[in-house]
Amino acid sequence: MVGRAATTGQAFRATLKRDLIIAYKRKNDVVNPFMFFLIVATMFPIGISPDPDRLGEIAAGVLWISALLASLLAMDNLFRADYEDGSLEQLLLSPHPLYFLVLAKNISHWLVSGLPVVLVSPLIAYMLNLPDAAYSIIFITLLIGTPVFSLLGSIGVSLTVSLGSRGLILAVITLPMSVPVLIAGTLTVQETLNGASLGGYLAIMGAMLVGALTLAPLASAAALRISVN
Amino acid sequence: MVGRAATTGQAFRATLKRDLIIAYKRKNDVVNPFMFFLIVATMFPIGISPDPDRLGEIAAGVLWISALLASLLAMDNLFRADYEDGSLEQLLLSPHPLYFLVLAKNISHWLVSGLPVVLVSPLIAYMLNLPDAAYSIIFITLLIGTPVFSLLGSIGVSLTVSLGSRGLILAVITLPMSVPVLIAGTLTVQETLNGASLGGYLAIMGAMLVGALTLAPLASAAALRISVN
Amino acid sequence: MTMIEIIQFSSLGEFFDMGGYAFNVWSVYALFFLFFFINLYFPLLKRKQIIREQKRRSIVNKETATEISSS
Amino acid sequence: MVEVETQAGFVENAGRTMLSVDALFCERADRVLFRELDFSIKEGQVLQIKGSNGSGKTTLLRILCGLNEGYEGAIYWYGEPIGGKVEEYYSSLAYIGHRIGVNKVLTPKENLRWTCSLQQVVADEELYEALDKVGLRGFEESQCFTLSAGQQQRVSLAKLLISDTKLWVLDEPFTTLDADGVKQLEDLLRDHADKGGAVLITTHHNLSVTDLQVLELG
Amino acid sequence: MVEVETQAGFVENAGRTMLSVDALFCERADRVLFRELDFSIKEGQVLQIKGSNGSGKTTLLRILCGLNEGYEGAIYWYGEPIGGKVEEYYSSLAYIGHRIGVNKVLTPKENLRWTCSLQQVVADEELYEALDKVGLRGFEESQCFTLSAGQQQRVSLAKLLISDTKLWVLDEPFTTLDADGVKQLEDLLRDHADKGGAVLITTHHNLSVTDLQVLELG
Amino acid sequence: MWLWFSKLGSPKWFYELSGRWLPWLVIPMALLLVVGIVWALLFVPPDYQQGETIRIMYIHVPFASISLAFFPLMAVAGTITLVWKMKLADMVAKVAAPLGAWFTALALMSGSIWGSDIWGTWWIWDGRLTSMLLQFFLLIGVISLRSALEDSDAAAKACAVLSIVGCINVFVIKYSVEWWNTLHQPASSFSLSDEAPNPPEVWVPLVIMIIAIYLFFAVSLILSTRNEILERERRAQWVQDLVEAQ
Ligand code: HEM
Ligand SMILES: Nc1ncnc2c1ncn2[C@@H]1O[C@H](COP(=O)(O)OP(=O)(O)OP(=O)(O)O)[C@@H](O)[C@H]1O
Ligand SMILES: Nc1ncnc2c1ncn2[C@@H]1O[C@H](COP(=O)(O)OP(=O)(O)OP(=O)(O)O)[C@@H](O)[C@H]1O
Ligand SMILES: [Mg+2]
Ligand SMILES: [Mg+2]
Repeated sequence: MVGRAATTGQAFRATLKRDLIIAYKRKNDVVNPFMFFLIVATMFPIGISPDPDRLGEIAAGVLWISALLASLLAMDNLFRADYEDGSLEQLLLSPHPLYFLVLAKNISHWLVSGLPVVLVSPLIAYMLNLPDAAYSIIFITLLIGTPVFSLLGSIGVSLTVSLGSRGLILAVITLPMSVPVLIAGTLTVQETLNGASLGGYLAIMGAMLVGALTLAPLASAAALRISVN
Repeated sequence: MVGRAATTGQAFRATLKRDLIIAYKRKNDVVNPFMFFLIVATMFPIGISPDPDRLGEIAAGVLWISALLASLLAMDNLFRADYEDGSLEQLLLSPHPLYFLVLAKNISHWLVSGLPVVLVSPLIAYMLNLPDAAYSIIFITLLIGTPVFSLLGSIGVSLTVSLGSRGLILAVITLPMSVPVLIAGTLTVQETLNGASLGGYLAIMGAMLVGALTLAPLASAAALRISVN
Repeated sequence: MTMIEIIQFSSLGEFFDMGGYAFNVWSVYALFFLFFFINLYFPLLKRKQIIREQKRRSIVNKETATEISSS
Repeated sequence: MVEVETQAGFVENAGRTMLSVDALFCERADRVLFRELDFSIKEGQVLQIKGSNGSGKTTLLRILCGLNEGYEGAIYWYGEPIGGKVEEYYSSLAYIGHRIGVNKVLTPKENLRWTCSLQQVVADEELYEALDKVGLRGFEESQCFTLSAGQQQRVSLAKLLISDTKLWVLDEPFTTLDADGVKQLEDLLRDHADKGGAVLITTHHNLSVTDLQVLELG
Repeated sequence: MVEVETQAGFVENAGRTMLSVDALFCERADRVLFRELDFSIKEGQVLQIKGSNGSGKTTLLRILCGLNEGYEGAIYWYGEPIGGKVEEYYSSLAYIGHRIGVNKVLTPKENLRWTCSLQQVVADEELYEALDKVGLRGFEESQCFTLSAGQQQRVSLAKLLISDTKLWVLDEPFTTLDADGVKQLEDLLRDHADKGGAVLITTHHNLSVTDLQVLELG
Repeated sequence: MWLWFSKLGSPKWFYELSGRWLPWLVIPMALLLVVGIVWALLFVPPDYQQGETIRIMYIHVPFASISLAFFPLMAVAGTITLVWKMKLADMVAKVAAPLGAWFTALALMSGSIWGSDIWGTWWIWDGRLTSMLLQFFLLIGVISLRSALEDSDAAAKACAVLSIVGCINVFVIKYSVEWWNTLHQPASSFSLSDEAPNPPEVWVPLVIMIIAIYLFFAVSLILSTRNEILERERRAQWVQDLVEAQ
């Protein structure tokens, strides 16, 4: 037994790999957050105004809000299926620190649902007539911000995974918590457009990411233990 | 047996009542769409601009988009639990026309998730600094528009109810279908603000509602039969 | 009376008018009283309900207990 | 399409032929589950469908109930294709599948009332009586998520006590029942058959019902 | 807190006491499920937990696995409170509950690989071999949603063939298995016990395992 | 210390103790409230800028400041629930959430009524206002999580986790929202704290009202907690005796 015991690293990799395979098998998981982001972003020209100048003014905010909502909707996939089929119990019964296993799930989830959104953001930025100078900034800030959305969302999902009707309560819990990131992100874009230097703002966002990376999986792990009770 | 057979009306009422009881027992189903609407609407001043004038310009669009998203997120409750616990199969095996049973579920769902959003909309309209003249219009158009969102969403849910990860695919299916309503709604608000008369626009929205009421439950019913297969 | 003198209003009407801001001032105070009332009265009401319910329960329990012992 | 005439022969026995199946063929995931399957079930019969795991029992039951349409062949209800008599068929059918149709938030009473009311009018006393009989006295008003697996199963079975349906289609109804529950359900099936009803059941259990018919799959 | 010394007495028998439970008390939804429950399970034992529906079997198993914390009393793993040795305990425990932990999208192989790899390193051959043994040859690469209920159950049970864990906790593992499957699992349990492992199992089935211990609940 | 702690954790002990405390909270509360309100309404001189609406301050400020205490309170209670599994802490946390929502709502409403006169609008997206609104949403989140989780033990722990996370977050929100706002909106007349040089006849009644409303908060919290105790301990002998005696 001892010789065959898996290290935490191996369990981490196995979990990461498993989740990526699942995502690959249901290609929807990859395509949909992305499509949702596209569609929601298109609602704004339709719902608000197709006028390029006005769109340009609101573009950064629209991009961030759409990314937040896309991340929120994608969250439901994180532990749901595992809870329903009992895999979550197996996860909790593993001898390894739950922190790492939850982190593995978070990472694979972000790779699948967050990263595509970040990658497509310059395109939407163009369509929404965001000033050219902001493309790279929106890209970088989203790259830092969307993992934080995922990590925060993960806490919410862990708390609500045992509920029948989860989507909305998840939103009610997670959206207010995501506001600081939303503010930091949109402010960074606006202020750099106004000529401020990126450094300080990015540092703040980076700090948020580091904080979320260290604390959120702990909270998620605790919440999961409670939820399967 | 014959004497005790239930009429379609009785089955309709029983289903309506059951769904309302379920909603009552999980009070969250009532509160959350409403809270979601409030919170999403709050994201816009934060993400875009707290400046009242700029808010006022986008307010109508923001309200409609938030209502659409709230309705979308609430949809998941419509058939999900029933599918998972097998009640849906019982529904399909009832001798009554599925149209009415689906309609009963749609109605109770809208009462619980759509109506509260409509009722609170003037408050949000105020907070987003929508021009005063538009309050009643936004209220009326949402009153006509949100049931259409629900009915259309119901088709999407029926199609996706058997899928593991539903939230997003549902959105990807339903949002594009809802665009006409979104356009009609926001146009109505804008045009009446510009002095046009309400009548024509409302007639169009009314037509959409009537169309959705007659056709959507049929489509949902057909989709449900396919989904449980 | 000094107390009377430092009252900021010369008449009752003026008092109710609140310098033209009657609605604002009084609605806040009304809301306060409403909340005050709700948050004191409801817990007291609930206490009564709990006790009533609990009495009913204990009676039922006793009845079922006797039922079981007699059967 | 097979002619209805060929079905006439079935009606010779005591009970009339209720449901009959002609040359049923079903293939799932590239595997043929059954082909040329013919059988019929008469009033007063209990038919157990047997077969190893994955042999297609659940699939067959769902096909018969119209919940699965991936088949070829014909199904008749009292000699007529069910397609034309869906309403009548569904008012005479009680199906309990792997998913038992018990809402977790509602109480047993509310669950039972709704399931029954899809087919017939029920009085509250009937509900209480049925729940009492399946051993849920005292749980009538607890929400179902507080019940154990077997208790939830009992909620779904209570419907059989109330329902006036003729044909019961039960997919592994014994899974979570304890010994008492199993016995009670077996009695119930026998009663139902005696009263002229018919039962189609799958289980890996050895049913102790007199006059059991068995259909072996796979 | 009960002193660990009182547990020393357990170690007199042939197999060492693996898991022991002291004065366990559990109450759910206002009903006391068990109180002052004491028992222990030794290496080489199969312990069946019996009880009618709703008597608390599932709850007990979940408490023992640390999945449910609504209890009072103490649980010991080789004489020490599990709280202090969770890691060791969890590397020696295999639990299969009502929810069997089989992802519908993955194939049996992928499912099995992941569940096992949470505890130990596995080779692909082992996976194939185990799946073959539980009768899933040919289904290794089909997605699990295309499998029948019993086949999915078999996927989860395959883990027992690979795992080196000492204590198996199985909650109604027979529910959807056919006769063959039941027999095979019973053999497996016996083997495991012979090799010095221990099994805690609930089922409404009559287990034909030699040397069966029974704990009656409720 | 430990003994005291576990004793405090005992609902019965708290029930009896709080029963004895209550009069000593209710009486000063009533007195201070009467004095404070009469003073605020009759004797405080109108502000040179805000006129009579200054009287709203005596409601707004106490409620606004107590509202900020709820998340820390719930987080502390939550920590105790998680670490020491103390039932009483969870009961307090449970009743605190709705009470907090009431208090926050009143702060929001009184502030917005005040603002309708001073700012000429009922609502602006100012930093403090927005953060207060978000705190309200988070409280609703806690309440709905509690009501959605049916199992009360799991609900207790889940809400504890959410309260702790939420508490950190309320500070982050407050900080970030004010940061966001000050960068966007000149800190002009919207500043809330420029009444420092006010004379005693303005701030003394404010202090009285703050104390009175703190007492009101304590009384209401205790009353609800006592109900919660009766409900959750209803099978304990002492509760049954108590009910019999009623
Ligand atoms: C919806 C609108 C409002 C909200 C949500 C709100 C919220 C708050 C909050 C959270 C505090 C902090 C209490 C503390 O730190 O102890 C506060 C204090 C205060 N508010 Fe408001 N407020 C609002 C409107 C107003 C208005 C219109 C005024 C009038 C100018 C005002 C005047 C004050 C004053 C004077 C204080 C005490 C100053 C201090 O201690 O910092 N507030 N309010
Ligand atoms: N989530 C829950 N919340 C509250 N009470 C519950 C919950 N789950 C179960 N119970 C209660 O605990 C009791 C025991 O449930 P448990 O699932 O342990 O029974 P069991 O012995 O496994 O029964 P079965 O044979 O039907 O599986 C039930 O009677 C039920 O009233
Ligand atoms: N959703 C599906 N998609 C594709 N194939 C399926 C699906 N469900 C079942 N199958 C296939 O159909 C076969 C029969 O499944 P079915 O559920 O009818 O078996 P069963 O006889 O009820 O087995 P059990 O005793 O395990 O319940 C399975 O072997 C499986 O390969
Ligand atoms: Mg089956
Ligand atoms: Mg069980």
